[in-house]
Amino acid sequence: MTETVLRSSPEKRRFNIDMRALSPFIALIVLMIAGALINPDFLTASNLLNVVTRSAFIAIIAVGATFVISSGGLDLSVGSMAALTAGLMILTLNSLGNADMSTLALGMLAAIAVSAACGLANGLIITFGRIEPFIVTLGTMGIYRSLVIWLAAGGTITMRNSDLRELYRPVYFGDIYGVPVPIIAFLVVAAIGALILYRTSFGRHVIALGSNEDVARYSGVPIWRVRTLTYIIQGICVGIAVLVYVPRLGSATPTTGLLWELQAITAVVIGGTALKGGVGRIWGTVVGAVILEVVANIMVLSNFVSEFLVGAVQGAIIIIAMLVQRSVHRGR
Amino acid sequence: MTETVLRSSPEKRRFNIDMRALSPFIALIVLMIAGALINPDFLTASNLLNVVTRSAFIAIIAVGATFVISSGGLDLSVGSMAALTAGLMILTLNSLGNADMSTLALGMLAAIAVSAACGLANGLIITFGRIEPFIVTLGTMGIYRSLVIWLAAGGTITMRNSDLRELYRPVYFGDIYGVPVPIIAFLVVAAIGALILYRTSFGRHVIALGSNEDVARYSGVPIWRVRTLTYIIQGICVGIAVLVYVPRLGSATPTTGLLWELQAITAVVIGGTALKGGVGRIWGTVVGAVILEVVANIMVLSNFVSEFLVGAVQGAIIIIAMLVQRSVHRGR
Amino acid sequence: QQKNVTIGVSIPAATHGWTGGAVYHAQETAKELEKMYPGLKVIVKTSPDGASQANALDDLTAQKIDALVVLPFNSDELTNPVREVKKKGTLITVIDRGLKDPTIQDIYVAGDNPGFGRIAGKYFADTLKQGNIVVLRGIPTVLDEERVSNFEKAIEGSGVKVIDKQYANWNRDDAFKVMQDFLSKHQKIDAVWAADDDMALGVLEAIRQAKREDIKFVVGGAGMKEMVKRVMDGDKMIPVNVTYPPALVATAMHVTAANFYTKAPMRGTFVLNAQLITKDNAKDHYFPNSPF
Amino acid sequence: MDSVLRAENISKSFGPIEVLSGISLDLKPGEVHAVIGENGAGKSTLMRILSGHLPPTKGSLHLNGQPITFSGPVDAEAHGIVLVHQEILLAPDLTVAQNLFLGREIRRFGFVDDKAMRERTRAILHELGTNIDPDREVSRLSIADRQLVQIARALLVPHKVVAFDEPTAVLTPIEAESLFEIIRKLRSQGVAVLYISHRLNEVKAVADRVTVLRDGRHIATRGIEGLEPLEMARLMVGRDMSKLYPEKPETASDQIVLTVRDIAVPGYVENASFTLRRGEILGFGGLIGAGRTELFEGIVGLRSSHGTITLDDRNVHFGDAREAMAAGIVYLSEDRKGKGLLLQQNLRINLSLAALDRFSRGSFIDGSAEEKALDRAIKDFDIRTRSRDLLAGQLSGGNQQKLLLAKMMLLEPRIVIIDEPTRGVDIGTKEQIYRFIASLAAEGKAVVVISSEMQELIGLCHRVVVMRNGRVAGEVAQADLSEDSIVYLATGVHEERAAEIAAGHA
Ligand SMILES: Nc1ncnc2c1ncn2[C@@H]1O[C@H](COP(=O)(O)OP(=O)(O)OP(=O)(O)O)[C@@H](O)[C@H]1O
Ligand SMILES: Nc1ncnc2c1ncn2[C@@H]1O[C@H](COP(=O)(O)OP(=O)(O)OP(=O)(O)O)[C@@H](O)[C@H]1O
Ligand SMILES: O[C@@H]1[C@@H](O)[C@H](O)OC[C@H]1O
Ligand SMILES: [Mg+2]
Ligand SMILES: [Mg+2]
Repeated sequence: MTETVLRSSPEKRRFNIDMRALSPFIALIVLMIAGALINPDFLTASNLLNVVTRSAFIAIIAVGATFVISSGGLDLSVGSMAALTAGLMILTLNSLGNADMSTLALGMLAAIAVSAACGLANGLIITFGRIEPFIVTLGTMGIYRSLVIWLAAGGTITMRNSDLRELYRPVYFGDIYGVPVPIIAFLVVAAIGALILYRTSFGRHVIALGSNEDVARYSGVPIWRVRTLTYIIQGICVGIAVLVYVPRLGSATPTTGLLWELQAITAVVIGGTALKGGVGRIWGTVVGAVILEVVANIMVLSNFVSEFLVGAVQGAIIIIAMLVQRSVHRGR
Repeated sequence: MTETVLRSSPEKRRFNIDMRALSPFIALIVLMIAGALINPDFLTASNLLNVVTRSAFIAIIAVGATFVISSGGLDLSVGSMAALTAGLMILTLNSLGNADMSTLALGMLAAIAVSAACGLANGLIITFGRIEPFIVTLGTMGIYRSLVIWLAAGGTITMRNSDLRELYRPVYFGDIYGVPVPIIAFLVVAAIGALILYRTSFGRHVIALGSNEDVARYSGVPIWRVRTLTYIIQGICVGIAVLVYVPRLGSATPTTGLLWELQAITAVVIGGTALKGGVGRIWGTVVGAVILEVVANIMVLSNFVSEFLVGAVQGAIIIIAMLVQRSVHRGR
Repeated sequence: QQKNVTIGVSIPAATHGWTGGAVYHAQETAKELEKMYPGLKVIVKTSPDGASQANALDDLTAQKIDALVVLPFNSDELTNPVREVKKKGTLITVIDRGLKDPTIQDIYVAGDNPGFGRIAGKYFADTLKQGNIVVLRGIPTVLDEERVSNFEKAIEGSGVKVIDKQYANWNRDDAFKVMQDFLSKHQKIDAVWAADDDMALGVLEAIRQAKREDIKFVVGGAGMKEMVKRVMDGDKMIPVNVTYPPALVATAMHVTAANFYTKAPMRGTFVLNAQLITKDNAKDHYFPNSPF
Repeated sequence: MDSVLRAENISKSFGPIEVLSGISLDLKPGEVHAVIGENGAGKSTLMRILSGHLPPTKGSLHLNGQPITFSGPVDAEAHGIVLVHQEILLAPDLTVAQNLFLGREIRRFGFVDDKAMRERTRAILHELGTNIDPDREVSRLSIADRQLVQIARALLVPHKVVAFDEPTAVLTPIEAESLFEIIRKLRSQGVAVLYISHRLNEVKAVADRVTVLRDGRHIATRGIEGLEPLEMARLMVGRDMSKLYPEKPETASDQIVLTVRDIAVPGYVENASFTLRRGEILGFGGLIGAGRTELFEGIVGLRSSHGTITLDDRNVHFGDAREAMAAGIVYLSEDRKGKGLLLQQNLRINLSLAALDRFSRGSFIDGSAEEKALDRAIKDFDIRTRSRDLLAGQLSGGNQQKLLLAKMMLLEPRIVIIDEPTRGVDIGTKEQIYRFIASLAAEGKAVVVISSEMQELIGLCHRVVVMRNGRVAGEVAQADLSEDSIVYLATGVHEERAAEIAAGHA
């Protein structure tokens, strides 16, 4: 009996760890089985591709949120930031006016610049003002949202040049070897995010900061820089999400991105990242975003829930999905 | 020479503590001065009474949120819970049908019972399911909201008996020696809240739980009971807020209580309670709720902000109010 | 022999009074139509925002629908997603908020937002002639903007002046607060346009509390039954209302179903003009059993 | 005499790792029973089992001869068994009095009676020889003060068995002496005391019997008569421990590497000045609260400070620890749990955190280099871990200290400041750390050792600077190093009087 003591130990623990990381996937699978039972159309390739494609915006934003949250922060402004970025991007495209690649590239650049700047603003106020991120980003959420309303004068900001729209369309609707572009975008963002979080000193510093700020400080981690950078990364992710979003609906409105912050945070938490910081699971986050979209999809595909009660069923499913996850790694 | 061995400086500390507790008040005063400068009508008794009266719902709910948050929890469902409670209360009143005190009393009892039950549900799922409160209450937020919409069949739940409405009206519009009833209600709730949080073992346990759960457990604090109770208290506070809310417009709609959770949490944080738990400031919370309402009031009273930009200015003011607070206790 | 047809209905979620009414009518009409036409299946889906509505359209098409009845969240955003559905050969019925590209729709059941603002504005100009009014607008959206700008156009040149306006989000509580503040801020207000009956109710409560006598009347809109009743009863404070019935969803669904089950193909535009409800015609607009 | 608490054949495994095997121990009323052993031997684990914090995997407990299982620490407390943990387990946001009475508040008319609790807290702390303000938040106390609060908390309940897990590691000798008084009083009242310490002289002074553990096994239980510290060390380590302190290396040069002039850390330190030479081991002594920690945190940029710091003839000012590290100065915090290690992360991540740049290839961290460094650290610093996948928080206390040392040494600093280097470290490891410090000096590095252990300062340092009340009280040259000279400077009075003051009989 004793000989097993040391030898089996690493495997066993690995296994445990893996269960935690795996549990969002298991919840997703359970959900998919439920979906298939409710409506056979659920499992068609086209439906599944649709669902995953749609989850791209939130998934990309949530990758950024994983950085912020695992460093112990929070960003409530992402939805408004997305609206503002989309608005300014469209205005840039409209003012440039041409329907060519370079116009598009400039517009995209502008989008990323705007969202990165918004992230920077969040980061600086939080680090230098030393105010709870909750309050700061609640404040900037109002600010960014209002700016869109103001830019749109209460109405809509729409891409005017329809040729440009056609040129831009494939970024949402196109595919590469059958894989829709948004899916590729979000896989790439997640892969880069994972690389940064798990393989660079910066990523290590993010986790250290979220685990224990004092220890990080005493270890020479440049706290302020790291914290500000997490918000900039969040901003850039919002920018990328907008790049994929704009070709889909072609306009920005005062209600664009409403409640995306809640969805992004939910995706992160479902994915296994703790709100208190110190843990970050990029792939879990991505699965979390897909879960949210699958739940919404099942709601549309199912036909026995009164429309008034959809929200209730959706809420219940999310709680149940978390219970499934819990029971998967109960052992720990 | 005793000081050789111990060099603590209690005086210095007292002062610090007081500054922290005072800082929301100072932010409020700064804000009121700003308000007076912007529009002299701001300082009229009727305007100030209006504003404080209006802050009653959020203040009362936020007193409950102070318990939840200082124990390290979070409740996003309060807004929906308020709507559901209001809806069920009105339905009860309508079905009883009479316009007398006992009907009213029964309705009120029903309201408190419903909201306490909602709180209990939150608490039980969180403690026994061991799921992040963020997710659980996001789920129940959807559930409670949907139930109102369903009960109202999309429309509005309105008090039908107009005599009963008249009987009930003074609970919002009446006053006692010139002090509006809602203000009295929220002062009483805050006073009881403060008594419970600061003067009972339960309150002590709430703070201990938020400060360090392990320590609380080892010390024999009944973790589960305490945690569940904080959510029940939150529920009861929502119920009380509803008692004051219903006589105002006599109805519950699908938008009743929308975003109240955000406002309640903001009030708590502005009041100096940390989101990570372990600190609870009831009076700060109450001031926080008033600050929120004052900011909104100033926005309407001022003449130079376009309605498109109200949200931006509001966001900025809240951030600035926090910076003012910070600078007050910079010493630390 | 029975003909199998599936109609998908996509409308905004029941987030407030009017949309709640719309969902109610959609669900009721669905049941009614399925009973009326054996073989017909109606799937009603609601969405809380533009992007989700685009998703819901995808998902409805996945269920192979023959016709789509859609009340777009927003004209600009939903134009392309609806076009995608159209490409699959689906019959398209658009309600209320039109699409940017009218060629997409086969049937258009128009609500009239510009008219909604214009008629109210005209009433103020004609009745009040002279005076200061305040405006409570809805949620920042295109249709809100259409209503308000047309209202303002309609009072242009008259002696009626808008001295203040704020968003109150089609919400009673917000309207109550904004109105309280308007009353503190302005010593004399002659009338109020609340652009929606939910908001008008909050406004009335605030006025009652302040015991102010200067305000001559309040005009809401959308024909909520309580308000229509007050017009009918001759309430001085609520002299008129402007229609904007959520029941236009029902109309659109009926027309669409008829396209499949009656001989005459239904194509074209059905305009439900915004109408002024006055004491005289109020009983035609009073439906005590509707939830809205 | 009958035993009050008896453990029979206790084994404990965490997952597949067995950390205790077949331990038996019996505890008699009115005895002080010391448990000693190397870091990681399983002392704390055993204590946790005896006090209901952990269930044993095998074996049984007997209370007054009756078999018993505890459902948890609260249950054990109800049976009169209390444990003073090695780590600080207090709610940081509550005040001292609130912590003392947490879970057993005194009530009057349904409400907490703060006044009564405050008075009792004051009294108990007074008995322990300290005047900590009962209304102070625990997060604002020094570690030593927290430890005293923790002891006070344990003594508050009626008890038959009190276990102290390294209570004196963070205390100065004067405070330790008050604790021994308490322990003797407990013994005279018939209470059984379990006592863990790496300070073998203390064990000799207070214990009646000694149990030695090694690698989770029971090695011996002996009466204290005739058991000298040297023999205890041999039993623990398994080899002779004749010489604890290494030869002091020559102070190689007169070359001054660091000059600190008139530095002030607001609220803590005023006008502190000293110099540090190449190849020197400079000690810093003083009572708790003298401001040594704060002085050096100020110097390395972890606190705001002003004054002149000259490094190799250049005036410097560090804005944060990173800048100090870049200049070759590292500071190892005394608070290894709060400021030294990420308890929720594994050993590898902790080890490389401060020196990540050294593990980066291009933009990325070289995981295999990290693994190699961990292997080396485990070997060089003798970190006893039965699985290298553990989280830092799962290491035994002493091994955490070693990990912290290893982590900071990866920076290859020129000037090393170690705050309480051997706190909670076993005697064998102590010797290793001392040798390590001496070798650093021999290599020409400069080392500052802040220590509350007088013997350590005397045995290890070339020179000792003593602080009192936030100021430098004086300096003791190598030739004059003695406990008395340090204590005199630290207190301003001679030793006996200092003890009286500390005990509050001033
Ligand atoms: N939760 C845990 N999971 C895995 N291993 C653990 C856990 N807790 C303790 N250990 C291991 O158990 C062994 C004994 O630890 P323990 O804390 O009892 O040692 P100790 O004798 O108190 O040492 P020290 O003198 O350093 O405090 C160590 O190897 C430690 O790493
Ligand atoms: N977080 C804090 N806030 C306020 N005061 C503190 C805090 N931490 C420590 N102190 C106080 O600062 C003084 C110095 O602290 P500290 O005990 O760390 O000094 P020291 O000389 O390093 O002693 P030692 O190293 O023996 O603990 C003490 O009076 C202590 O109570
Ligand atoms: O939701 C809106 C409603 O409140 C308004 O009155 O009419 C148009 C609707 O879209
Ligand atoms: Mg130990
Ligand atoms: Mg110190």
